[in-house]
Amino acid sequence: MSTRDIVFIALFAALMAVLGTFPALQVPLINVPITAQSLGVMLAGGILGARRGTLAILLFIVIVLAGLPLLSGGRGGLAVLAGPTVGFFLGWLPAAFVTGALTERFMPKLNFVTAFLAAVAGGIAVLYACGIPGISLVTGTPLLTAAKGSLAFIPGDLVKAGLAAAIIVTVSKAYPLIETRTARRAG
Amino acid sequence: MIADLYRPGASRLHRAPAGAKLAGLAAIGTGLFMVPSLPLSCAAFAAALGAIAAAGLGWRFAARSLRAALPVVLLVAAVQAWFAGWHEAALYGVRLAALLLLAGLVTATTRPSAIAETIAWLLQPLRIIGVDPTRVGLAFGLAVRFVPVLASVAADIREAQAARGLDRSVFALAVPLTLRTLRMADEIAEAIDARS
Amino acid sequence: MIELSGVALDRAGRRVLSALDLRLTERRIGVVGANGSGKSSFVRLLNGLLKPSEGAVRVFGIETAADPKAARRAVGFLFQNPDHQIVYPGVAEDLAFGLKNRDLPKREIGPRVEAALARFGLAGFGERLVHELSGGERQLVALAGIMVLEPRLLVLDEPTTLLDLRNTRRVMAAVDAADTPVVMVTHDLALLEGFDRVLVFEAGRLVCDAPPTDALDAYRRIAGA
Amino acid sequence: MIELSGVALDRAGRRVLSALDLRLTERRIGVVGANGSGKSSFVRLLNGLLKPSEGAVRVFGIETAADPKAARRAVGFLFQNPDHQIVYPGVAEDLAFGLKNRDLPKREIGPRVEAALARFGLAGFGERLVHELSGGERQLVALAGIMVLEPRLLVLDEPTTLLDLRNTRRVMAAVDAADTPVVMVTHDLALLEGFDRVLVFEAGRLVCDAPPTDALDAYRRIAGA
Ligand SMILES: Nc1ncnc2c1ncn2[C@@H]1O[C@H](COP(=O)(O)OP(=O)(O)OP(=O)(O)O)[C@@H](O)[C@H]1O
Ligand SMILES: Nc1ncnc2c1ncn2[C@@H]1O[C@H](COP(=O)(O)OP(=O)(O)OP(=O)(O)O)[C@@H](O)[C@H]1O
Ligand SMILES: O=C(O)CCCC[C@@H]1SC[C@@H]2NC(=O)N[C@@H]21
Ligand SMILES: [Mg+2]
Ligand SMILES: [Mg+2]
Repeated sequence: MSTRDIVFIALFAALMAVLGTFPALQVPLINVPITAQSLGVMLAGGILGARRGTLAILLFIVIVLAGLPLLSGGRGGLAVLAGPTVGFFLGWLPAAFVTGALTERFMPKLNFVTAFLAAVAGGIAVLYACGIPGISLVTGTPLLTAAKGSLAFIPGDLVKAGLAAAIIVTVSKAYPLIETRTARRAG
Repeated sequence: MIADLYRPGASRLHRAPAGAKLAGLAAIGTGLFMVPSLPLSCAAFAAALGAIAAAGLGWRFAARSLRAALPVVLLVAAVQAWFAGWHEAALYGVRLAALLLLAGLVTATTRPSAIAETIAWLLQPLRIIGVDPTRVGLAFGLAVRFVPVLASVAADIREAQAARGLDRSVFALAVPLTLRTLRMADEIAEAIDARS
Repeated sequence: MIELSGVALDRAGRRVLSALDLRLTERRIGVVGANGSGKSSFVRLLNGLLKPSEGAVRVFGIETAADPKAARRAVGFLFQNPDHQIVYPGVAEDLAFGLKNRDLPKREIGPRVEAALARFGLAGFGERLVHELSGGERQLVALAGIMVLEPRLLVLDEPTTLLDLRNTRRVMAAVDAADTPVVMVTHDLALLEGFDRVLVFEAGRLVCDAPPTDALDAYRRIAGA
Repeated sequence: MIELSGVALDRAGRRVLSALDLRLTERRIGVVGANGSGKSSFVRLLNGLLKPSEGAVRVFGIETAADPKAARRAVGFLFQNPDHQIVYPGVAEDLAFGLKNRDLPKREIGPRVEAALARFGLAGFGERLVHELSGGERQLVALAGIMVLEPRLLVLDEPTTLLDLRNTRRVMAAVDAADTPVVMVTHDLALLEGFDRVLVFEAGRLVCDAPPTDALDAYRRIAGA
């Protein structure tokens, strides 16, 4: 991995931290916040690609677990692993990976629709599949209740996916990180 | 607020080894969950306030950390009050507040480069699967350094756009922010290579 | 055109500008001073990006604190780094962006964008990508993006620092050709030749207000050169 | 000290430098030219950040393509924007960064950092946070971070563009005091007074190589001034 990759990874981990300072809304039933950080997960995958995007999230997760208070509301430390958000928190990894992998697949012809699909597949489908079982595992809430409670995230996450798609498409035109990589590999 | 994750100083806490501070934080966190006792959590909370004073960070620091965390703490307490009663509510609320203060304290008194070294040291075993721990440490230090940079670049851009008659558009903020910081990252990578 | 009466400004609890009483009516006004002396803060008062902590700033009779939106419409602002100002990757779409914010009907936008590009020597650049342009071309795009909004006053905060001789000259020629009055902050004293009036700031105070030669002498003296 | 033989450089499939044959032995060497003419690419060849597509670059006898690590150790590189080269948020820890990369024993690092800070008028800044310093102070920190590594040659790519008169002078004084030879890219022609030799680039070619007065005349002519 080049120094450049490392800097990009650190940059998106920092972006996650900044997004954590936006005010977050706690969803009562399941005690998981609506947060801007899920937007960061989609962007990491969609802009950096699967490998670097996942590593950026991994770096952020390690930093949080090491104790830095970077989750919304200033939370951090190992206690996160015992909280109701643990499924989402760890699910950010496969979420970024899937968004990144799909974006790479669509790459030379990426457009708003395909970018949106990639963001939804990773940042909603895969993420909720990790997050909902997490809630019921930690709190003992029945799966169905956890799923119902998580419906509250859907509108926000759709907006974030739309926003992420627009940003990913625009950035990929102006500063094509993923394309350069595949082009280099081919050439 | 996030710009001062780390506050320089010369207190004993500042000088204590990063590894010890992180281990202490992890131990206290785990301990408070394994022994769910209200007096113990209150003691931890008081100790955290005392340590903040001893580190010379002042009551403003404590107030700011708590204010940021207050909504979460109150909500966690309220949920517990509803389902499990007042005692549990107090336990959950105080314990969370104590841990948040301690986490903020460790971060504020530990140089990013020291945390980076500790993480690099912890990851030594991963060498066998091809991970270079010093690179991970570097990534860590850079991430902490980028947080205030991102915040100030975002402020510059927001200002430039307000001047163009645009008050609130996340898209219009995010695109230049991403482009500018990606370009910056490219140059930083060069600068790091030039110094290694 | 610009009137400051009894203006002081605090930022983050510190006084960064104090005791400003000024009436500016000249066509070309320069602003110089050390890093941190308050130049950027001063020009940001002019379009309501910052509000005075004391006193009042009036631009064409608009009090900026009372109606910052109107002030921003009246004042076009160009920053040091064009990358901050340019939102879209395509040149034409970026110029159109500002006009859309003003709720202009669609059929008027195209022609106005074309006209602005032509005026800044950027005809044919409409479909180019901004990131493939040179620094000077980017700064011209940013300038066009502001002038297309037809401001009544142009404010420039160090617009040429990233540019070479040729590009600096291109941007300055475009600025010269503007028929609006101009207020320009710069560290490049040579650019202020031919200006009508130069303000020198030091530690938040206006320490000299004179024609270029005198003002620049004063500035050089303060800087110890 | 520096030797280029038959050097050409392609970037992204385009030739950005061609036909360079040079021997540089002077103590103070300036590099000027338009935006995009290849100045930054040229100086990046000197420490192996870029490798020539044709020919060879030798610095103190080290061939940069063959041993870029040794080339980087010999050459200290200062960039335009200090924010892009300071790795850690604290001044002292940033200076220590390069030394740690060189595997210096811990007890030697502290004193060397202190000495470097003192040399650049930054004594007492060790515990300050970089993002709270002024632009000029930041650039001095960046310079100290490079000089602490004791390079044999100092390469500067537009180190003063973001600075005012006073800060520019501080940085240039620090550069002047360096006993290593210096190669400096700049758009500020006044800074090249007293240099031994100036290279003018245009469209990837070296079009003039002369003492400052002649070279700057040539550059001004090319720029059409
Ligand atoms: N966003 C901000 N918040 C708080 N203080 C600020 C902010 N921006 C600038 N300042 C402070 O205000 C003072 C004046 O800053 P200003 O940016 O107006 O100076 P300047 O003359 O434009 O400097 P430069 O030549 O470096 O651009 C400085 O002391 C600076 O630290
Ligand atoms: N990372 C890059 N990839 C591909 N091409 C590049 C890259 N960087 C620069 N170039 C191209 O190489 C040429 C020379 O660029 P260089 O940065 O060396 O110019 P410069 O003389 O330093 O210009 P400036 O005064 O704007 O800094 C330009 O045409 C530029 O577009
Ligand atoms: O802060 C944490 O501990 C993790 C929060 C996870 C929140 C999840 S991410 C997907 C879903 N969408 C939201 O807005 N919030 C949840
Ligand atoms: Mg300024
Ligand atoms: Mg350059």
